[in-house]
Amino acid sequence: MAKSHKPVVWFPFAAGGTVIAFFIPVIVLLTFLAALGHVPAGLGYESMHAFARSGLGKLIIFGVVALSLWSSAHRLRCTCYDFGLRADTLVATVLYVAAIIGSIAAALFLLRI
Amino acid sequence: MTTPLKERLVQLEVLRYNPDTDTEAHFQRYEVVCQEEWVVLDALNKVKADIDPTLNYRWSCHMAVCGSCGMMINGEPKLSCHAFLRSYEGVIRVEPLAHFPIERDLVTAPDDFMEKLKRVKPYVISKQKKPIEEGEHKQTPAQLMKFRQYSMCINCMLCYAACPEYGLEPEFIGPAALTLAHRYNLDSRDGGRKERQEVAATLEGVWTCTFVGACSEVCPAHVDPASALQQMKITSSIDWIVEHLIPGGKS
Amino acid sequence: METITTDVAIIGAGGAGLRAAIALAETAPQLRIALISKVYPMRSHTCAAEGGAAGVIKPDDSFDLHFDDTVGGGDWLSDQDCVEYFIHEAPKELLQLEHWGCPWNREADGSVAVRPFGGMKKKRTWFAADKSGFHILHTLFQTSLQFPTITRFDEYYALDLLVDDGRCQGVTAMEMRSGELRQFHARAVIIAGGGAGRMFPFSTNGAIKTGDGMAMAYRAGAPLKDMEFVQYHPTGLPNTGSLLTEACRGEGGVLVNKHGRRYLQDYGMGPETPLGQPQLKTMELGPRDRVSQAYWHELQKGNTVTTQWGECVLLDMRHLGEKKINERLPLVRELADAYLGVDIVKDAVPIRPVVHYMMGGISTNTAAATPLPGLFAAGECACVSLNGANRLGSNSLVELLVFGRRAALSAIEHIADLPAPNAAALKVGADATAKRIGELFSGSDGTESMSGLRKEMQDTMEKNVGIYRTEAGLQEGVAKIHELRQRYRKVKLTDKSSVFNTDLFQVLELGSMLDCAEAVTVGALARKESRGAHQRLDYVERDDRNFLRHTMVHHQGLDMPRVDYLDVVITKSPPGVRDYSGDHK
Amino acid sequence: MSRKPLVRECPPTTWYFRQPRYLRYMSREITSIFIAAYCVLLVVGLQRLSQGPAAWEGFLLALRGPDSIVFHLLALTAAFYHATTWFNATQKAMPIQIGEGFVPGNIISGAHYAAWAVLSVAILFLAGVF
Repeated sequence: MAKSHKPVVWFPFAAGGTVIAFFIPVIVLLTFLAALGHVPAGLGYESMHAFARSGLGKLIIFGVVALSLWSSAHRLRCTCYDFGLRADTLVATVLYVAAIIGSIAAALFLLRI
Repeated sequence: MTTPLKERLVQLEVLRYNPDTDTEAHFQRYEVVCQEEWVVLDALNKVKADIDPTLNYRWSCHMAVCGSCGMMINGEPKLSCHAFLRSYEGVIRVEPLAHFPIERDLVTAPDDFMEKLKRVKPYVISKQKKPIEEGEHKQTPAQLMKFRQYSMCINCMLCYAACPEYGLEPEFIGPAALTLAHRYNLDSRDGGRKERQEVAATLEGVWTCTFVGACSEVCPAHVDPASALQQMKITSSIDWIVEHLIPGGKS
Repeated sequence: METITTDVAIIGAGGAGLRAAIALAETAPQLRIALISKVYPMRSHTCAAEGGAAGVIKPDDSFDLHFDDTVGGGDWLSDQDCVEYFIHEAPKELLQLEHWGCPWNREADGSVAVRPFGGMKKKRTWFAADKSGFHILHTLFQTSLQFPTITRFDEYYALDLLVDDGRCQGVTAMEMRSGELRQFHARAVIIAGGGAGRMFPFSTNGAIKTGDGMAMAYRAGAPLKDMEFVQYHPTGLPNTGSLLTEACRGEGGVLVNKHGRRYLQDYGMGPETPLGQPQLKTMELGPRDRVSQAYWHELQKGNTVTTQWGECVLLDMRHLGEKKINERLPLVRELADAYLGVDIVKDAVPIRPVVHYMMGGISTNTAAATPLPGLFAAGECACVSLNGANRLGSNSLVELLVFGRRAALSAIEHIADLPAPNAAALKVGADATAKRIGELFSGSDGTESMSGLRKEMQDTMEKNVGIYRTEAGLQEGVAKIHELRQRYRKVKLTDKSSVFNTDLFQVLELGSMLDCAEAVTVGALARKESRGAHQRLDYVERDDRNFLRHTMVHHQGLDMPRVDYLDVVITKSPPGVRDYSGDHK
Repeated sequence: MSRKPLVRECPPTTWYFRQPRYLRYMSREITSIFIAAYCVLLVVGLQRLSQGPAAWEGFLLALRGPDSIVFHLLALTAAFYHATTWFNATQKAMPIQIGEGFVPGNIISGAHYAAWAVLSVAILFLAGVF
């Protein structure tokens, strides 16, 4: 059996897992506050827009969104298999394509800001 | 310390299968008086000696080092010589190791594991052959400690019985064999990592592992195969990047 | 019956068998090797050895010192030409293992570390924590996987040697998982079947150590040598008999009786050494026979501690501290904690002597050859006369390497120009095996229960052939074992199925043990002296005039075995006084 | 041949009910569903942000409501569960050897937890929560 190309998908998965662990809980907390009706000052249009306008801001936002999407997609792929869904290639294609589309969309939106 | 040993009536429910007469496995109930400090293996031995000589299982050392007596005890992979009766209440259910074909009763066929073990080349592949007359390879205690934990595997296969990915995907080389590959990769005397990667860095190798972590939880020798496989995934990924993305990296 | 034709058949895949197989594969890659074992190689009992393996490596040590320790430790019953060969090969073999990846403990500079051991004048025991045997076995097994000429027959129970034309030319075996018989035709056979400690009820030995290899050779006409020398290890857990390595004492653990006295000083192993400063070859670092015997005397004096597991003395390692214990004796800590509920860091652990090792075995010479041409033996099943009347701890792990390899070299030499076996002639022997097994299955008149006979044998051995022996007790033992051998003919096989029939294997193993037990009792009765591990209350002195020689026991079918003697080879060390007084005479 | 090994299949769709540890594993893996859904929410948020202040305010307003609160609670639980399992695993994936010994695993994981706390507080602060 030849060496696997799995690192292509696994490396971003691992990176994304780390990003999710460090960033997603606090981001969820922020929008959760918004959901409760207490929008934090930083989530106002001005500050968000300013942040997303900066090059560093774009990079951070894109990094978090794209890697988290990829990581979730990859893990979801494994989960489908674990639940007994054996059409792995199909599942993988759908999920990875979805993650890529999500990332491209995020990039396009960011460029428009 | 002079109190007499406490006795206890133990109920065992043992999976039986005799290919000469059975098409299916079935449970058989035994009641046997045991000492409170005994292990499940002692109870089985008493059943075999006094009640039913036709009950079959493997065992030898009774000190958790030979790796013969792995069984599922109340659904958990255990060495029966290291499963203390005091840890169990009620009926104790004893089954053969999961994920291996049952030859008879509690005896499973480990052929698949043996074949995989051989495939990962678990032996020193020297960088440069050194004659015996030149003495030992220098290896500092730190270099030894780097791999020692992973050399403790007793090949009991409990990790295979615990690993759902091996159960679902029998092609998976599995925790113990890959961990031994890692053990030699980490050994300062070895130069064979590249050869082993041909097996370990495949889909059947570390890439089937989804890091359930059950292997490490059930390991009676405290080996932690899950950590070995995670580390191998990282090094395999780095290998891949070097081979595919760095010009001239593919040697 | 299917025939498997090979060049060398090895019976037993523990340390000695694996070492022999690798030596064969390396030295003579044109030969086919059949490695036959009733267990998967890594289950072999070599894995349970803990303390380490002795070989001269450090500059302050010398071959002469290792020679003197071994010969004196063996109470001058060792063949000195054999010891000479052994001590010179020992470091080479241990280095070879190092090259194969054995994780020996190291000094800070990266050289191998050595630890003190009982009866040794220098630190020369190489070790891998307290799992030395385990690491040796797995290193050998894993190394063996790279040789294509080694064909393993795992879980094949070897039954009878095939002898034709006065030469051993094969063996019959049962594939355990199918119950089918096979005959192996080979030009040479190496037995590496291990010891027979399971003859006794209380033993450090695993369930598989039932003397099958010894009995097989014995039945085929090779004599058993010095079988009366049974080693008790001084420190076993009192309930399971699990071994607590001699390294416990090597690292500084001490033995105390119920008064807290380090009683070894009262038995010629004093004066007392300071706590935590073990001194080589005295007190707790005395030889196993003496230390076990001291327990017996303490028991007679009422100085032992009464526990729920019986009478014990205490092994105290608390002063070593948690760090050293975890680093050097992790397994001991785990075993005592798991099986006895004692944390050796906090409490002294109750222990008592437990049957550990057979000094005797299939008679071999320094070339690992038995008197039966074509048959070689190595490891605990063999008696090459290295260990004499008492084996020093950490010599046996090296013995199985040195003589495992030597058996392979001798086998290669033996089969040069040897014709292929005569299949028709060997069939006679194979048919006899098939008949014997067939009768066990077809017999409906079995009246004796296997477990009942086994218990009677074990009780007899413990009662009559223990640490101290008497004429009356031994006579009773000989008579009882002989009776059991007769009754064994009526043993009942309950399980008549073919697949992995452990009832059958236990019956066969009992037969092996009874043969060995008879050789032990008969040899012990005939040896009217006290030497090493053979201690007679009625003949308390060593008698070099009459017994500086090896007991040779020859199988005589169902009759009493025949006993004769073979002179000990003395080259440079005349029998002397065994001195364990730490130079404080 | 009387051998007839009995193969017991691992049930492909229900195996995780066999041991509690498998359920723990599956719950870890299932966090990805909520994380993925939340990521979609983030992408939508970015789109709204790019469409100007009104769209953004509308997005924030749309976040209100019981459904959103329930979704956020689930996502929060998933994110926390993911984070703890991830940080606990770091000691296995990246052991640190100093001399003969290894840095105790809980120190490696503990360092991650500490960094996580600092980072989270910093983000909350920058977002003007306190």
